[in-house]
Amino acid sequence: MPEPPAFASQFVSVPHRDHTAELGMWLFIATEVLLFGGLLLAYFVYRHAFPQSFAEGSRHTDILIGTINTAILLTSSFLVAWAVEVFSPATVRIVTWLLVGAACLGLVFIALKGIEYSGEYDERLVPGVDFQFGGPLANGVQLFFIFYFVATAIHAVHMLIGICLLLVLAIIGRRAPTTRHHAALHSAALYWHFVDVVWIFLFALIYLPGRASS
Amino acid sequence: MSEPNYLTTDYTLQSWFLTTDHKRIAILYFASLIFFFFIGGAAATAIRIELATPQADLVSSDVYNRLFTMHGIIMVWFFLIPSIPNTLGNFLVPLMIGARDLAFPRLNLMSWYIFMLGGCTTLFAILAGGIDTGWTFYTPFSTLYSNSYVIVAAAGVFIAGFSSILTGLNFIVTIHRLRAPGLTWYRLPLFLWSLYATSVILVLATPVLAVTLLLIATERFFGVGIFDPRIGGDPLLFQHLFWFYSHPAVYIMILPGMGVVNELVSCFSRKPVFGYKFVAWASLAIAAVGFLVWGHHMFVSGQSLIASLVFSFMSFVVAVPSAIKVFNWTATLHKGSIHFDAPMLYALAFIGLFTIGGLTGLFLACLAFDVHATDTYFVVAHFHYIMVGGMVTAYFGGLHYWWPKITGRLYSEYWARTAAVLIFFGFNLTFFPQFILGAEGMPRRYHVYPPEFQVWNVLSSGGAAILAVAYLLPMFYLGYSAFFGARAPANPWNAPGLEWQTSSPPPEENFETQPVVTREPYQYNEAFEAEPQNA
Amino acid sequence: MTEWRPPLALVGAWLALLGLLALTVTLAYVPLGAGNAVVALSIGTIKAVLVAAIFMELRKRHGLTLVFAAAGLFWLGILLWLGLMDFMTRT
Amino acid sequence: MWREWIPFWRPGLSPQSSDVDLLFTGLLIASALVLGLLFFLLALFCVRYRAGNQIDRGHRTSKSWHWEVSWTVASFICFLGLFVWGASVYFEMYRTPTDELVVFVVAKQWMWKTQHPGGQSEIDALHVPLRRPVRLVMASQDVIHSFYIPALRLKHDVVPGRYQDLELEIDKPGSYHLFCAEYCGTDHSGMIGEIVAMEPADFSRWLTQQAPSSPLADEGGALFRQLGCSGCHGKGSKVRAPPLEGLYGKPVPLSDGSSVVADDKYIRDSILLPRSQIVASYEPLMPSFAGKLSEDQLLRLVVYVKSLAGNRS
Repeated sequence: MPEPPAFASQFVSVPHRDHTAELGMWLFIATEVLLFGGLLLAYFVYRHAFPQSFAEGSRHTDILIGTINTAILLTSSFLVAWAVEVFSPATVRIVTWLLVGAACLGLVFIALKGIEYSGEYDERLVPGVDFQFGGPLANGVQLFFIFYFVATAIHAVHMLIGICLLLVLAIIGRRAPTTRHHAALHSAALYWHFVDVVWIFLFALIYLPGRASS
Repeated sequence: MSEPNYLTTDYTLQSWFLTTDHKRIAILYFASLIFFFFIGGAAATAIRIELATPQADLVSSDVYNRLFTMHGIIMVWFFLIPSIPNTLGNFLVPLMIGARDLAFPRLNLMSWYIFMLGGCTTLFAILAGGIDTGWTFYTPFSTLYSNSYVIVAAAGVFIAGFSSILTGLNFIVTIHRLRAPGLTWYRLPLFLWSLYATSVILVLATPVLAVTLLLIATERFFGVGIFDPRIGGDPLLFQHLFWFYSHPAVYIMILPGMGVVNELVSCFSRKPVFGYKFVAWASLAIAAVGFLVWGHHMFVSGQSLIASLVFSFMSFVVAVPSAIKVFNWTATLHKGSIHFDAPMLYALAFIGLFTIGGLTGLFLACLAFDVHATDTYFVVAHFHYIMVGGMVTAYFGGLHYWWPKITGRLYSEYWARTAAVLIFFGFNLTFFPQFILGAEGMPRRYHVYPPEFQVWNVLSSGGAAILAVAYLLPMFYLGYSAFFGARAPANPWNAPGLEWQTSSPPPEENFETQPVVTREPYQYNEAFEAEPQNA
Repeated sequence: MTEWRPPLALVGAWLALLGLLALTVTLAYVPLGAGNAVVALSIGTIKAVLVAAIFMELRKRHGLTLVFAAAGLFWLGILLWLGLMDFMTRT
Repeated sequence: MWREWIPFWRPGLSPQSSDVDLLFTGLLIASALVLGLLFFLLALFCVRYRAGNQIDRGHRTSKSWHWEVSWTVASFICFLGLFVWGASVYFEMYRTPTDELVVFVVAKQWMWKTQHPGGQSEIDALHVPLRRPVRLVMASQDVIHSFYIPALRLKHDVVPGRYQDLELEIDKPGSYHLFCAEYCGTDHSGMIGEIVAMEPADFSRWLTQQAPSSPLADEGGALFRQLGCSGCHGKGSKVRAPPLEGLYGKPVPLSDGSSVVADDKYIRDSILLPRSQIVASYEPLMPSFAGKLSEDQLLRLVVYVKSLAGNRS
C-alpha cells in the first residue's frame, strides 16, 4: 500500500469514499444550478416583458467572441474529461499537460471576456457605470445588460475558481498519482464541466436572440 | 470515568479551533449561537420596551427600524436556521447512524468558519450604523432609498448562506452513505428524517437567496439594477426570488424541531412513534411542497390572481403533513407510560404552540382573510408561535434531552421544569395578545401606534419580561451542571437509540466497535431509569 | 503505449459539441420568428445533455447519482414554473 | 340578508368586510374545534397514561394506516373547504362595479396624497360618499407602500412603476384609520391617515368647500401641450401618431396582431414604455417618458386622455 491510511476512518473502503465524494459534488452542482436559476428566472421574466429590447440588447453583444469562447470552453472540458479518463501512474505527464492546457484555455476565455467587456464599455453599454442608449428600447436594453454583466461575471468567478483547482491538481498530480488525487480530479472535472454547461445556456440566452431580425 | 472522551482528549485552543470532530464543531456552533441568540434577544427586549407606550419614548424611529431589522436578521440567519441542525444535528447525525464522523469533516469545520465570517460581517454592519430594511430587504427601499449598511449586511447573510449549504450537503451525503450495517431507512430515528428534509431545503433554496442578495448588492452599488422600477424592473420579481428561499426557510426552522419532538415524545411515553412511516414521509412532503407555496406572502402585492389562487391552495396542502404529525404525536401518547421530565414538558409545549401557530397559518393562507391580516401583528404572532413557540421550545427540549450525552453531566431537574413552565407562560403572554392586535389591524414594524392598541401591547411587553428571565435561567443551571453537575450514565433515559449505546460523553471515535443495527427504532421498555452499567 | 489516447466517445462528443455550436450560430441568423428561441434552447439542451452524459460520465452512473443530478433541475423547474406563472397571468 | 339570522351578528362597514368577518369567525370556530379536540386528547392521555398509573396498556393500536388515512383525508377536506371559502370572498374584492367614483392616490415617503377628479386633493386623508363604490387608482412615487383600512378589512400594496386598483365601499358614516402596512422607511409608522365616510349630500358640499383648484383633466391638458405630446397626437400634426380622442376604454389593435383595452394601465405604460405595445399600422416613434414625469403628472395625463373618451374627432 503506497498510502498507509488510504481513506479517513468514517469510510469503509476507497470506492466508498470516492462515491461519497462524487455524490457530494453532484449535490454541490444542484446548489449551483439554483444559484444560476435565480438569474434565469429574472431573464425570462424580462424577456417576456421586453422581447424587442432583449433582441436589441443581444444584437449589441459580440457574437464572434461569444462563439469563440464557447468553442474554447467545450475544448477545455474535453481536455479535462480526457485527463480523468486516462489518469494512471503511467500517464502522469500527459495528464499534467492536459490539465495545464485546459486551465490555459480557461485563461484565454477570461482574457477574451475582458476584451468583450472593454468593447461594451467603449460602446457605453455598462449600466451603473456608463450607459447611453438612445431610443424607446433603452430601458429593456439596460435590463438586458444588467443581466448580461451579472450573469457573465458570476460565471467568470466560477471559471477562476475552476482554473485554480485545475492548476493545483496539475501540480499535485505530478507526484505519485494516488486514488485520492484521482477522486479529487474527478470532482474538479465535474465542477469544470458544470461551468461549461452554464455557459452553453448563457450563450444561447445572451448572444443568439434577435440575430435573424433587426 | 478515566476513559478519555471527546472533551478531554486535548485541551489546547488549537485542538478546538482546528478540530474536525463533529462533536467539537457542534460545541463551537453552540457557543456562537448562544452569543447571537442574546444579541437578537436584546434587540427584541428593546423593541418590547419601546412598544409599551404608543409614543416614541425610548428610541427614535431610525433606531427602532434598525432594532427590528437586527432582531430579524440575527434571529433568522444566525440563530434559528443553524440552531438545531448545526448543534444537535452536528453532534447527533454520526452518533445516530453509528458512524465515525460526517462524510466531509473538514468541510464541516469550514462551514463553521464561513458561518462566523458571515456573522462577523453582519455584526460589523450593525455596529457601523445598522440596517433599516427589515430582514426581508424589500426593493426598491433596500437598494435605492435606505441609507444604511445594506451591502455589508447582505454580504454577511450571503456568506452565512454558504455555511448552510455545506452543512446540508454534508448531512445528506452522510445519511445516504455512512449508515451502520443494518440501519435501513425505516430504522433511522425520525430526527434524521427531518434533518434530511431540512438539508434538502438548505441545499436547494439557499443558493437562490445568495443570488438575490447579490443582485441587491449590485443594484445598490451601481445605483441601477434588475429590480429598479425606473427602468421597467419589477420589485415583485425580488419578492418571488426572496420568498422562494425564505418560505422554505421557515421549514428549515421548524422541521428539525419536529424531529426533536419525535424523539422526546417517544422516549418519555416509552413507546414507538405512532405511524412511523407517515411521520417520516410527512417530513419530506413538507420539504417538497414547502417549495410551492412562497407566493402566499404576496397576496396583496399585485401578483396575478391566478398565482394567488395556486399559492393559496398549495399552502393549504402543505398544512396536511403538519397536521398528520400533530395527530401522530398525540396518538403516540395513547397507552404510553408518560414521564413528565423537563424535555417532555418542552415537547408537550411544542405540540400545543405549534398547533396554534399552524392553525393561524391557515388563516393567513386563506386569501380573503390574508388581505386583512398580512403585514399586521397577526403575522408576527403567527410566525413567533412557529419559530419561538415551536422551534426554540423544541431546541430547549432537545438540549435538555441530550445534555447528559453532550456534557456527561446531569442538570437540575427542578430548575429545568421551572424554566420550561415559565417559558410556556411567558411565551403565551407575549405573543397571544399580538394575534388580537393583528386582528384589530395594527400593522407590523410600527414604531408609534394609535393609543387604542396599548392594552394588548402592554400585556405583550409584560410577557416578554417573563420570557426574557425564563430564557436566562437555563444559562445558569445548564452552565452550572456542565462543570459541577453529577456525572451522567451512558444512557440516563434508557433509550434504545444508537447515540445512547456509547459512553457519555462519547469517545473521540464515537464507538469502540462498529455498531450493527438489528432492531426497529424506538423499541423502548417500560423501565425508565437505566440499569447501572458499571459502578 | 496507447493508454494516453482519449476514448472515442470523448472525441466524438467534443466534435459533436463543436458541430452543434456551429449549427446553433448559423440557425440564429435564419429568420424563424419565435422558432429561433426554441431552436437555440433546444440545441443548448442537447449540448448540455452531451456534456452531462459523456464528459460528466452520467451515462455510466445509476441510482442515487442520477437522482442528485436531476434534483437541481427539478427544483429549477419549480422556480421557473411558479415564478413565471405570476408574470404570464398578470392582467 | 341571510347573515342577519346569525345570532350575535354585527354587520360590518361594507358588504365585503362583513364577508371577511364571517370568514374569520368560521376560521376561529374551526380552529377552536380542532384545538379543543387536541388539547382534550393530550390532557386525557397525559393523565390516564402517566407513568405509575396502574391502567391497562395492552392491545396497543399497531395497524396505523387507517387512522392515518382518515385524519389525512379529514384535514384535507376541511382545508379544501376553507380554501374555497377564502378564495371566493377574495375574488369578490376584485369585481369592478359600475358607476364608480374614481379617486387617485399617490403614495410617497411618508404621506398619502389623494386626488379627486375635480382637482381637490388631500394629504393623509380621504373623503368618500357613503354607499357609492369608489375605485382607488394608486401609484407610488418611491418605495412600496401598502394602503390599509383595517375597518374595511382591505389592503393593497402600492408598488412603484405601476397602477394598482382597489375597490371600496362604505355603508356607515364615520372616520376610519388608514395605515401604511408595508414597511417603507424611517417614518413608516407615521404614514397614517383618515378615511372619512360622509352622506352623499355632505360629501358634495365638502367637495365644493375645498380650495378651488382646476380639475385634474385640465391640468393634464396643460401638461399634454407643455410636454409636446400635442405636437404628434394633436389634430393636424405632421407626425402620424394614433389619435387619442375616444380611445379610453376601447380595444386597441396592436402591431403583433393582438389587442388590448385602453385602460389606465395601458395609457400609463404607453407613456413610459411606448414601444412595448405598438398600435397597428403606426411607426414606433414615440420617445419614452420614463424618469421624466412624477406620478402626480402621470396621473394627470392619464385623466386627460381619459377625458377625451367622450369626444370623437
